[in-house]
Amino acid sequence: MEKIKKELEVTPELVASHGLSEEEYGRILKILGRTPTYTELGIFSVMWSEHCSYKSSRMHLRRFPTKAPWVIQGPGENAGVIDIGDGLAAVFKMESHNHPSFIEPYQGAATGVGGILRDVFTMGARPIANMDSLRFGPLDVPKNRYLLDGVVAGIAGYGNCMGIPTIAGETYFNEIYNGNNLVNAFTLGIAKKDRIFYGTASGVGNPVIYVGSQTGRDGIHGATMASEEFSEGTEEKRPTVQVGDPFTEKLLLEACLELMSKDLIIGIQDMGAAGLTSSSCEMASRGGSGMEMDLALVPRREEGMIPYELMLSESQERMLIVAKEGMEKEVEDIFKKWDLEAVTIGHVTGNGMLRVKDGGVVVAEIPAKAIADEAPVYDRPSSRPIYQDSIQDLNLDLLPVPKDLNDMLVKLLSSPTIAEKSWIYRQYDHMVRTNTVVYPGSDAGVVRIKGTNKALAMSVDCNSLYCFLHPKAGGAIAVAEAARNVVCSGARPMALTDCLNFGNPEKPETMWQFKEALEGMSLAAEELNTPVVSGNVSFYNETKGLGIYPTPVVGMVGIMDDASKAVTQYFKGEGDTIILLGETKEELGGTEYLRAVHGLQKGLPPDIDLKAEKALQDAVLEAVDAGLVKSAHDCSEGGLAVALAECCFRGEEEPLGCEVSMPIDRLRKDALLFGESQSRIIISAKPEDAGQIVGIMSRHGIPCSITGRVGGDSLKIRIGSEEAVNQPVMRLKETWLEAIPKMLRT
Amino acid sequence: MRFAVIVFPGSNCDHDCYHAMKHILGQEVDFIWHKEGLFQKKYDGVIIPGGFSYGDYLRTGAIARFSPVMKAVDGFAKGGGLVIGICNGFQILLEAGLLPGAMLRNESLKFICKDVYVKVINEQTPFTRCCNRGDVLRIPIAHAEGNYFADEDTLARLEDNGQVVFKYCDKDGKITSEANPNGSAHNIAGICNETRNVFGMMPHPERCAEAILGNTDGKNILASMLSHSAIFTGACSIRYTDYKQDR
Amino acid sequence: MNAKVFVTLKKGVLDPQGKAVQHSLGSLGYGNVQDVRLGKYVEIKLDETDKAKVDSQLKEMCEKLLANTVIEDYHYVIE
Amino acid sequence: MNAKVFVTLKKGVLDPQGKAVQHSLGSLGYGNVQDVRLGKYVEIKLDETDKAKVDSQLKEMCEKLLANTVIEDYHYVIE
Ligand SMILES: Nc1ncnc2c1ncn2[C@@H]1O[C@H](COP(=O)(O)OP(=O)(O)O)[C@@H](O)[C@H]1O
Ligand SMILES: [Mg+2]
Repeated sequence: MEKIKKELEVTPELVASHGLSEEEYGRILKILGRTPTYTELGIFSVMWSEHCSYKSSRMHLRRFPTKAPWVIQGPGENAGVIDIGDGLAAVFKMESHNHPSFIEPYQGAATGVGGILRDVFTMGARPIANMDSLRFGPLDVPKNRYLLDGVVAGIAGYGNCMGIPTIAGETYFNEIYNGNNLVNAFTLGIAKKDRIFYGTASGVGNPVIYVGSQTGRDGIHGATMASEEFSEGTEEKRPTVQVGDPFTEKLLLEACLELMSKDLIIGIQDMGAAGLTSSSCEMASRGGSGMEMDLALVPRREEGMIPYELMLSESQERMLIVAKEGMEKEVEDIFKKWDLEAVTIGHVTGNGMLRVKDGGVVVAEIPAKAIADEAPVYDRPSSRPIYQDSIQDLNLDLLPVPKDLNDMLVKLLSSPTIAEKSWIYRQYDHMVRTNTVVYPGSDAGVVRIKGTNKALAMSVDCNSLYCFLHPKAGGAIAVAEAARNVVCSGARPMALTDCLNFGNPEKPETMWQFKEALEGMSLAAEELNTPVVSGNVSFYNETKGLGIYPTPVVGMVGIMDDASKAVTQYFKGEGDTIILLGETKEELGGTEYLRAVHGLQKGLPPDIDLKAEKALQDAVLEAVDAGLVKSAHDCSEGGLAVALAECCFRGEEEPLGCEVSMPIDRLRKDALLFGESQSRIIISAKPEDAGQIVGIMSRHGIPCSITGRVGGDSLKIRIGSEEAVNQPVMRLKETWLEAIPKMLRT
Repeated sequence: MRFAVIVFPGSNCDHDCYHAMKHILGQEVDFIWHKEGLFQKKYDGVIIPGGFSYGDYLRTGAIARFSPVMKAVDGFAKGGGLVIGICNGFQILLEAGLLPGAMLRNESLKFICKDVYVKVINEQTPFTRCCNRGDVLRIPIAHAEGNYFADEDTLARLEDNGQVVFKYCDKDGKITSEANPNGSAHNIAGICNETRNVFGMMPHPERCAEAILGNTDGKNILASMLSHSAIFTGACSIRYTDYKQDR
Repeated sequence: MNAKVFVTLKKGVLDPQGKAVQHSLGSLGYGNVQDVRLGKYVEIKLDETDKAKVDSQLKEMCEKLLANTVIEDYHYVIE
Repeated sequence: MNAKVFVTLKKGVLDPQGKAVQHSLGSLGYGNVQDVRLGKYVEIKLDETDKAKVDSQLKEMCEKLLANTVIEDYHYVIE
C-alpha cells in the first residue's frame, strides 16, 4: 500500500465527523485490511450514508411486490421500466429533494428536477412528463410563502427550460412541515423496448468516459446532509447546495439520446448523489468488474481540487459512460456537436477493484462490490408509538353537527390543501411536446404517445395525516387513491414508483411507521396488480427532534389504449345524470373537515377494503371503455360535497351547477357531506346510458345510486327533504380559485 | 412545400413544430442545426421554434441571434421568404432586429402557461390568410417574458402599417387590460415586418392544431403559410396525414 | 484588466421586478424605501492591459450583447 | 439617500449565465475574455439622511431579501 498517496491522516475524529459509526469503520478496516486513505474514507462515508445505501430501509423494501409480466425493470436501476406495447417502454421514477429545497428553495427544487430527469434519460428514454409532490407549512407563516414561491419557481425554471411538461402534482399544507418541507419530483420517459440502457461496466479495457459539466466543489457531502436531521448548525452546511444549469442538461439530454441511437456504448449512469463515487462503484459492481480512473483527467471548474473533492462533488449535469473500445472518438464527436466535454478518464478492469489515481499516484483502491453492495444493513428497532392510541381516539359525540353546512363547505373550499392550485401549475409549462390530453386540474394528467393511439395517465398521491393516524391504512390508501385517480381518467393502472419521506429511522416509532406504511402499500399494490418498479427513501425529515408525518408518496402510471377516450372530472352538459359509486360510511377521522374546520387531527382514517377498491376500478374502466362515462372524479379530501363542487367548477370552462339528493340516513350530515370514505367515484352520463352503467356496477358488486342531475347555476345537495347545501356555483368557484393567491398576497 | 425548423441549443418546441408541419399539415420539414450558416435546400418557409435557446441566459434570444444560422435566416427574409418566430422564436427575431421592439418580463414576474384568446387584427398577411379579420382564436401561451415593449412612435407606426397581427382579447373579442396576460403594450400578441413576410407571436399555434389536444385554432395560422403558395390559393384547405412517431 | 458593467432598464420602461422588491421591502417594515430599480451587474476579466482598447471593446460588447438598447442603458468601469 | 447593492454568486458556485455569456463573447471574437460572472444590481432610494441607519438597514435588507447568503455574496455603496 505504499503506493497510495499520502493525504490527510485518518483519525477517529475524522471518522466520526464523516458520520460513520465505530462498527461501520470496523467493517471498512476489515474490507481493506488497512487504514483507509482520506479519499477512501470519503468514498465509504457517502456510499454508506442512508441516502445512498438504504441501510435502514433496504430489508423492508423487499416486502414490495415488484413483478408482473409487463415489468421490464424493477427497483435497483436508475429508474423502473414497464412494457406499454407497440415496442415501447415507459421509464419512470420519483425522487426527493427535501433538504436542499429547505435551504435554497429555487436551486434545491430545480436540481431535484434535474436529477430525476437524468435518472430517466440515462436509461435511453426521452422524458415526456413530470409531476411534483409538495408539502409546506401553513401560508400565514412568511417563511412558508417564501419556500412555496421559490420551490415552484425552481421546478418551473428547470422543467420548462428542459421542455418537459409538468402535467400533474399534489400540494398539501400542514404545520408539521414547518421545519421540513417536502419536494418530490417524478419523471416519465419513453424508450424503445429493445433499447434500454443500464448503469453497468463490463468488458476489460473498455474506456470510461466523463461527459457534461465540469466538476466544482458543489454539494460535497450532499448525500450525508440528506441523511441527517436539521439542527441549529445546519446553516453552516449551506454551500452543499448546487446551482442547476438546465440549459446544459438539455444539451446533455439531446447528446445522450443521440449517442444511444448508435451502437457505441456498454453502459451509462448519471452522477447524482455522491457523484463520481457512486456512478463508478455502482457501474463496476453491477457489471461484476472493476474500474480504474485517473482524476487528473477530470474536467474541473475550480483550482486546487483534491481527489477527495473530485470523488465526492455533486456538481450537476454530468454522466459517466462505459463505451465500446475504439469508439472514444465517435462519442467525443457527438458531445462536441452539443458543445459538451467528453473525456476518457479510465477503463474497465477485471479485478473487481475501484482504483482511483491522481496522476501517477493511487489514492483509493477498494473492491467495488464491497462499497456498493456490502453496505451495512440495519434491522432497526421498531415500536408502536405510545401516543398512537390517543391520536386515534375521537369522540364524535363531543362534536355537534354544525347548523350551517354551506358555511362548512365554503371553509373547506378555501383551505389551501383543497383550494385550486393553478397558482402553482400555471407556472409549469404543461403543454410542451404537444402530447398533453388532460391538463393539471383533473384527477390525473394524461399524455398521448405519438405514433400510437395510446395514452399514459399518471397521478401522485399521499394523505400523510392518514398515515400518521394509521400508517398501514394510510399507505394502502395512498396506493389506492393514486390508482383511482388514474382510473378516473380512463386508464388502467400498471405500476408505481414511490418516495418514502419519513423522520429519523433511529427512532423506533419512525421505523414502526415505516414498516406499517410499507405493509399497507404492499397489500394495495398486490391487490391492484400494480407492482413497485422504482422509488426513493428520504429519512431524517426532522427538525429539533420533531419529525414529519410519515409521507409515502405514490406515483402511479396507467395506460389507455385509445387516447381519445380520456375522461376528465368536469361535468359536461346540462341534464346529464350524476351517479355516485361506492359506499358512504360515517368516517370523519383524519378528514380535512376535522382539521381545517374543527382544528382536530385525530381519529382513525377511513377504512379501505382493497377488494372493493379493485372491483370499483374494474367496473369504472369497463364503463369508460363502453363509452358511457362523460366525467369521473374520485372523492378525496373534503368528501362528497367538495368532489361535487370540483366537478361543477370545470377547470377553465364556465362552471355548471348540479342538484343532488341523498336519502335520509343514519349518518351524521357532516359525515355524509364531508366524510372521506374510500372507494367512491362520482360519474356523470347521458340519462339514457344510466341504466347500462347501473347494470355494469351491479355485475361488479359496486353500490351505486343515481343521485342527481347536472344543471343550473347552483350546487344543491338535499338530504331527505332538507336542503343541506345550496350555493351559487360561481361564488364557490371564486372562493376556491382565490384562496391561495389571496394568502400569498398578504 | 418544404419548411425549415431551426434548432438552437435549448430549443424545445422544435419537435412540436416539426410534428405540426409534417404530420398534421403533410409538408416536407427539415431540422436545421444553428451552426449551419447556409441553407442547403430551397425552403418555402422558416420556423424559429419556442424554447429556451441558450437557456434564456442574459436575455431571451440575446445569444441565439449571433448563431451562424441567423445569417441564413436574415438573407432568406431579405429575399422575401416567410419566417415565423413562435415564443422564443419571436424573442430571437426581436433581438436580431428583424422585428422592432423588445420583450420584458411578464408583469406578474411569473412564467405563465395557459390558454388565451387573441383577435385577428390583420388577416392580410401570409400567416393569417385562413383567418378573417376580427376572428377570435384560442391559443396557449407559455412564457416568462412576453411583455412586448416598443416606444410610442414605433407602436404608432406598427398600428398604422397594419403590422399588428394579433392582440390579446377576451372570449368575446374585447381587447381589455384584464385579457392582457403579460402586460404587453397595446395588448400585442404578434407583429410582422413592413413587408409582411417576417412574423413573430408569443402564443403557440403548434400546440393547438390537432383534435386530440382539444383545440385546432392554431392550425389556421400554420396552414396560412401553405395557402400563400400557388398550390393553396383561395380558400384554405388542409391535407391530413396520419401522424407517425416523430422521435 | 477587470471591468464591471451595469445594465439598467431605461427610464420610462416599467420595472415590475423593482416594484415587487420595493413592495416586499415595504412589508418587511422598510417604509422609507422610495424607489427600487433592478438591473444586471456583469464582472468581466480581460486578458488585456491597454485601457483604451478595453474601453472600446466593452462598448462594443454592451451594444451588441450585454444590453438591449431598445429597453436598457449601460455603463461600465474599468479597474 | 441612494444606495447601490451588488449581489453576486459566491466564489466556487456555478454561474451558468456567466459561462454562457463568456462563451458567446468568445465566439463574437473577444478571445481575450477570461471570465464572466453575472450578478444583480439594485438601486435603492431611501427617505433617510442618517448614514449609519441606512447602512444597518441595507445590511438587513440584503440578508433578508436581496441576497440568499447560501449561494450569494453582496456588497453595497451608499451615496
Ligand atoms: N404541485 C402541483 N403541480 C402540478 N399540479 C398540481 C400540483 N398540486 C396540485 N395539482 C393539480 O391540481 C389538481 C388537484 O389536486 P388534488 O387536490 O391533489 O387532486 P385529487 O384530490 O383529485 O388527487 C390535480 O389536477 C393536480 O394534478
Ligand atoms: Mg390527490
